[in-house]
Amino acid sequence: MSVGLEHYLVLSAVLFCIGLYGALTKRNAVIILMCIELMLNAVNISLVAFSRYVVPTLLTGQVFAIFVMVVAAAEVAVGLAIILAIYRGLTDIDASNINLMKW
Amino acid sequence: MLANYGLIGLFFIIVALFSLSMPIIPIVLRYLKIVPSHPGPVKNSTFECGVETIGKTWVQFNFHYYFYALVFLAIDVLVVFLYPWAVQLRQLGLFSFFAVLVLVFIVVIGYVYAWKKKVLEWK
Amino acid sequence: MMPNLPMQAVPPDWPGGYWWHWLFFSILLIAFVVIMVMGAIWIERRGMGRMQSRLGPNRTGPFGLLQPVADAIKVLLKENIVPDSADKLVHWLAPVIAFAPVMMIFAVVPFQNGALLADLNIGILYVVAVSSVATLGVFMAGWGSSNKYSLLGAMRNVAAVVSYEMPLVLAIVGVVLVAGSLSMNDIVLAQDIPFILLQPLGFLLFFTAGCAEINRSPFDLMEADSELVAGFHTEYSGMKFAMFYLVEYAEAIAISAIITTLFLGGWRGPVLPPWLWFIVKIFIVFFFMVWTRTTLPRVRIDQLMALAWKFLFPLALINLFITAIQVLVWPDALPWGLIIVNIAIMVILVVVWSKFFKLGWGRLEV
Amino acid sequence: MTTTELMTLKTEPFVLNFGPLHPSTHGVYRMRATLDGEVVLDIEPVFGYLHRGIEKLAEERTYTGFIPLTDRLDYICPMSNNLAYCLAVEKLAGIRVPERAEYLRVIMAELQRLVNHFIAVGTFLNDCGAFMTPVVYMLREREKILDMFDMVCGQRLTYNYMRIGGVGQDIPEEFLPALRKFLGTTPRFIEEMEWLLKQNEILLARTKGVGILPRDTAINCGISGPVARASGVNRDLRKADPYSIYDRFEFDIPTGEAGDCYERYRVRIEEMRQSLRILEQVTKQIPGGPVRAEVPHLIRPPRGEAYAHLEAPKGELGFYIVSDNSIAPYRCHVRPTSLINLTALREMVRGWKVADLIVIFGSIDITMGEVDR
Amino acid sequence: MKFERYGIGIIKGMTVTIRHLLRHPTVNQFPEQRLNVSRRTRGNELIWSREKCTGCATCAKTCPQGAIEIVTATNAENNKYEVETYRVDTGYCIQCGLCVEACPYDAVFMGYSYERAKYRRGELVQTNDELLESPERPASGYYHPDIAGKLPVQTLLVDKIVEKRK
Amino acid sequence: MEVGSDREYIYKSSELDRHEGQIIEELKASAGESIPDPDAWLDEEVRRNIVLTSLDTVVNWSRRSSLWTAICFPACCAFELIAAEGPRFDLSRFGMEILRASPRQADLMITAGTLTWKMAPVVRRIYDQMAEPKWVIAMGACGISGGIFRSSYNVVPGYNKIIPVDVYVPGCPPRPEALIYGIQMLQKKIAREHPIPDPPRLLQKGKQA
Amino acid sequence: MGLAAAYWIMAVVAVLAALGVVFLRNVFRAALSLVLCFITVAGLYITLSADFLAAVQILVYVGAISVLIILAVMMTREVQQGSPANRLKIPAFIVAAVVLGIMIYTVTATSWQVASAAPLAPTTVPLAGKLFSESGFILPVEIAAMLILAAILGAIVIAREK
Ligand code: SF4
Ligand code: SF4
Ligand code: SF4
Repeated sequence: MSVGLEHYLVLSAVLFCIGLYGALTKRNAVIILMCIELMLNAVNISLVAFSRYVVPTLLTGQVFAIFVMVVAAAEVAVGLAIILAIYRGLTDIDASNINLMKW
Repeated sequence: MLANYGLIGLFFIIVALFSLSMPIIPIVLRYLKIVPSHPGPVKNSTFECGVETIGKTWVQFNFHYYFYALVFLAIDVLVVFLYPWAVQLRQLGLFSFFAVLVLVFIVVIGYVYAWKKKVLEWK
Repeated sequence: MMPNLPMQAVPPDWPGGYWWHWLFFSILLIAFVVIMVMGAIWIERRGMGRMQSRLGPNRTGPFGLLQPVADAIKVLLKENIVPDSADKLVHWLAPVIAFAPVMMIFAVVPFQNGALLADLNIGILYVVAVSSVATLGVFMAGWGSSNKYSLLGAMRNVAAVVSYEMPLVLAIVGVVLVAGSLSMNDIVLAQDIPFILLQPLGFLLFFTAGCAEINRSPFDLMEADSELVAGFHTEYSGMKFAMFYLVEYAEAIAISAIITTLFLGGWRGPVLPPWLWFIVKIFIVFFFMVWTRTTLPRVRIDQLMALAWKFLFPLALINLFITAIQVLVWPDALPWGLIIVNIAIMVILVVVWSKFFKLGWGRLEV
Repeated sequence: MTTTELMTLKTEPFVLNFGPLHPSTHGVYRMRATLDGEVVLDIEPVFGYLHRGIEKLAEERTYTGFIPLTDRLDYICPMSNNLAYCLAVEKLAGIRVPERAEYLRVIMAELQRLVNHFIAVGTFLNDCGAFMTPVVYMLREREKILDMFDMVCGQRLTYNYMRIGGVGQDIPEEFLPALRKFLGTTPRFIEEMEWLLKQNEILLARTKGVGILPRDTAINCGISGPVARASGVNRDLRKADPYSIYDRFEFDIPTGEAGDCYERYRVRIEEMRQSLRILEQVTKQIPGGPVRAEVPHLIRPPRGEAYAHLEAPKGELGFYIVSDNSIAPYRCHVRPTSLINLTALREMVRGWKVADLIVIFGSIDITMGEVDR
Repeated sequence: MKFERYGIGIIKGMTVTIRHLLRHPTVNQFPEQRLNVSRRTRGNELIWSREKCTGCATCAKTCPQGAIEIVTATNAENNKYEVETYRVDTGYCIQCGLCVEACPYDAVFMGYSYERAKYRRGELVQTNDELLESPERPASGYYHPDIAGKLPVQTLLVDKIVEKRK
Repeated sequence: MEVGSDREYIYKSSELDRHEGQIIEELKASAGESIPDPDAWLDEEVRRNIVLTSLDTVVNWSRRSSLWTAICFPACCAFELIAAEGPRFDLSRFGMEILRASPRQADLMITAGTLTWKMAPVVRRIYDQMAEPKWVIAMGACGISGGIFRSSYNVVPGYNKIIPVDVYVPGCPPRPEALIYGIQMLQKKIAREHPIPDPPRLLQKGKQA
Repeated sequence: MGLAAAYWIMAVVAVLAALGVVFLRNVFRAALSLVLCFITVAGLYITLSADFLAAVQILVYVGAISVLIILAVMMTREVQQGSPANRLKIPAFIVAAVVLGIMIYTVTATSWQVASAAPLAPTTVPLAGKLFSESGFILPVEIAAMLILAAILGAIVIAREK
């Protein structure tokens, strides 16, 4: 059976949901960040797959994927910076304990 | 084009097998008693100039390394844009040149900021 | 053309020959890397010996040529120690992960016109991408050994790789600008004038950054004997250590091959058959590395960083735009006259920029 | 994982052992270094890995029988140790040394200084990371001098050449020609060494301004030798308190200002030049005559004590001997140069990087045999 | 620290190493080529002469090591005092030469050879006849100028270098 | 962060030192007799088939042509070892210029110097941590018997109290030539070893494991 | 055929690696697992004829982002057992499963208008045109640069010591 668009989309969905599950359940902030990266990757797969199968000559999906990567990079940079900043103060990266924003 | 990547993929399989076999051969030879193996508590302990390690070995590190990685990440993303531009510069012409100039300029602001804030200095 | 190697007879797209092509090049590349590494070790030990007014190994085989073989067999049959406190899986996988990417680099290096495993369109980008994976192996080794020296070595390695990736990649962009292609084969074909002359600054940057990326002296901080015992592979013995050793030299050969391809005109050259030219050029570049290793002291980690971020990186950016302007002005082919101009630009830039930054920082108040 | 109290430490400092068997601790020195990432917060030296009880052994050896042990004190420059010990015993027993012997002693001491500085500079550069090359060149030059030592006393490292009241044997006739030849080639070699690394940017960056030892600290810690002179302490026992016949020769004492690693390196190189200068003069002036005073085989110095010191290559080396009129010293104490020079190490390295720790340590130039005794 | 010299120092250093590459190495390939060691060399084993030795044990007393062990006995036949055992433990001896210096009868010499490695600790202890002079065990000229005169001239590295550079 | 002279170490020096002292005492107590020289091979004469013998030859050739030295330089003899590594005697001819600071990668320990009791556990540990096969050359009088410091209270009378020694090189210090001669003797010894096990022995041991 | 095989291998590896990220308790290994996942995704891009993007994926994700993540892992404590789950396990699983179900249903129920044209083979050149020509995405590119700049500044400001 030849591989088609659906395959990629299903794979993307599976990866996305694994990432989602991880992001929701994990207490370690770094792991949460990793799961978010996973989700972004899943989205990228579907973007590229659409680009390949729906508009094979336009590449718009790939351009989008590049932008998603830029966003992902920015997100990781800032996210880890925040984690480290919090960690420095609290010696702890347990997301459920970070309640500085509560009042 | 995919044929080429097929070659690369197949080559990767060979390389993976080859490099995996390298640590595996001694293990096989060990069962043939050609490679000696006499593990012991001292032999398998950490080497630290002949004395016992003080404290734990997985230490939590100083994060000045992090800033370099940070700036690196940002600029790495920039480079992604530079490559297609570099290939096509002759066709794209002056417009793209200025586009990239602006692009680089924007990111360089961040770099200069990092320099000025002494982030690039090792402390 | 010179009498062709069989490899020339198999163009990459030849439909019937696909599998043959793959098999031939796979074996060839592995043999090439292993033999070149042995040659490199021999050159390093003999050359270094002679530069130190000694002889170097000369008892094993003629001129000590079999010394690397002896080392290899011995190391293969050495005991294999995994520390109890190590992260065993990571410790075990690290040399494999360090080794595989280095081998993969050679897949796109042309030995002769069209004689390469796969002429990728993104050739050089592929090289950069694949080589960045190799860092991970070092990192895993340092982390997995549960040894403080290893950890320090690995940390230094990450810092160095992270810093030197930038000038390296930007120097390549300069070459790509002139060549107008990412394919390694096309880059060689574009070098009617070797790019070392058109891009002297780029070459300087690439060579420095390349040496730093692969931990060659004077940037060999991560296995600095005099500080960190043996750096990240302190805990490795037997074949796994040999793999790191192999990786070290294979990386050096890889960087030499890339420098040859990007800057020295690859396989192009008069009289000799192309593949021989290629090998000769690789060894020349490698010899240069041995030479610097023999002569130069090691830099310190903060100086390493300063050099990358404050010297190489800005110069790489400037180089990039100068090249872009030149390419825009002379879109067809760069004239010979530019050689002198570019060398002058390089000298001026190096001298002027040297005034701008401080190489490292001194004492900290603790 | 539930603590939320603030912690002041941003990262954990960790402890790393350097030594005892570390490639660049020059023997078996051990430092427990407390690091924060790459920065050295503190070091704690651990001594005694080579404590062989030499001072105690002196009490059961005869006065002559102790000379071989002094060879093993600072094993890079045994001649100087021999000499210092002999000076002390001669002072104690009031023995006069013949003229020719004095000249021979100066020759040996100065050659020994050259040997020591070759090794010191070579290993220092090696610690900076110049892979083996400087050491190997220096070893080659050292071999030339060792040849000459071998010629006069039959050993390459543990000479046992000085005797109380002179030297062991007269030099063979081929010695002085060899020495002249050596004096002819060495200045060129030193120049070559300077070409190799003296102006090297990396070396400058690694050593200039690194590990500064302020003049006051140097004096307070009692530091001597090239390390002190690099910090601007103009004290050289050859001039300050001339022993043997050093007052007859003309030479300068190179001093530095900055007191950093580079200055120490430079001072050593300059001292080599001065040693060559002294040797030139010695070879011209050397008289004939006996080389050993008439001394009984078993010396019994009168009751009393004596301290003699000299400018060893590493600094002030002293022997303090108490005699109870028996054939063995009652008590012998060595003022070890290396140990005292090492006292300032902690002050010098704090705040520098790990790599600097090694460089600074190398620039002090110690021998563990002398530190631990 | 500024990057002052723009690499001139580096280039200078590189010229030195490359010149050494072209220069003749100073290596003495030991097992094939042998250096003539010093005529006064204090080699690894003592040489003892049974004829000259009177058994006065001065050497044993002088030795800082106690490496020499002498057992003397009166020979009943010709009523002579002679040495029964003369044992030197080369593993203890530090080649200081004090025994040679002290012997009033010139009966003990330093050895001229140095290749004396052994597989067994026990083989390092030598008694009586093993200590005598033989072609494999020549005596050195340490404190014996007469012997020194007959030994070959020492090879000097200085000579070699001077020759090569001319 | 305040790191003055009054700063507390992360560790307790006194405790560490006491612990070390304990180890030394234990070692002292256990090191009564000298470890016998591993010299059985001198008398041994084994008949083996040609394949195994030639395999042995190859393996032994490789082992003896690349003896990498572990760093163990306690005292003065080290300088003759270094001189042997140096340009005049040049151990690199035998493929030995590689000094591995990490014992994991070394084959040969040249005990260049006096061993004190404080140092003994360290050397012992390094020796234990070396990967097999490994050899030891006792260099100098100190390595053999404690040498000039034999009567000192703090010196181990010979390395063979602590680790098995394959070759003894007398001298104080031995000339570099003497050391090279000793190394060649070790190479001869290695050439006589049988690294490839006989099939019967193989089966037998396999069962045990 | 080959393409299908490649797809299936990489899909399986990617899913396993992703599961590893979530379920491995050793954070360092989880990070390595993430890297493996990134690499397989790059392989998937190649099967989708996006060669440039694959290289970029490895360059950015494997070469940079994962280094950053691993550094962050090493700078935080509790690496060995540092990935515990919170109490939301079951609700989170339900949410994820429901989302997955909906998505798979949508994907399979929709009939996608798959174009039959062959994909552009080397994508670098057309991408350059897309990104940098006057009619291309030049504005988003500059905005992306602004985003990077903001990220650098923000991260430095946040993480820098006083
Ligand atoms: S040479 Fe020295 S140690 Fe050896 S036996 Fe003679 S006096 Fe004793
Ligand atoms: S001193 Fe001379 S004569 Fe006396 S016992 Fe010793 S060797 Fe014999
Ligand atoms: S044998 Fe002699 S030279 Fe060697 S360590 Fe002992 S005292 Fe020093």
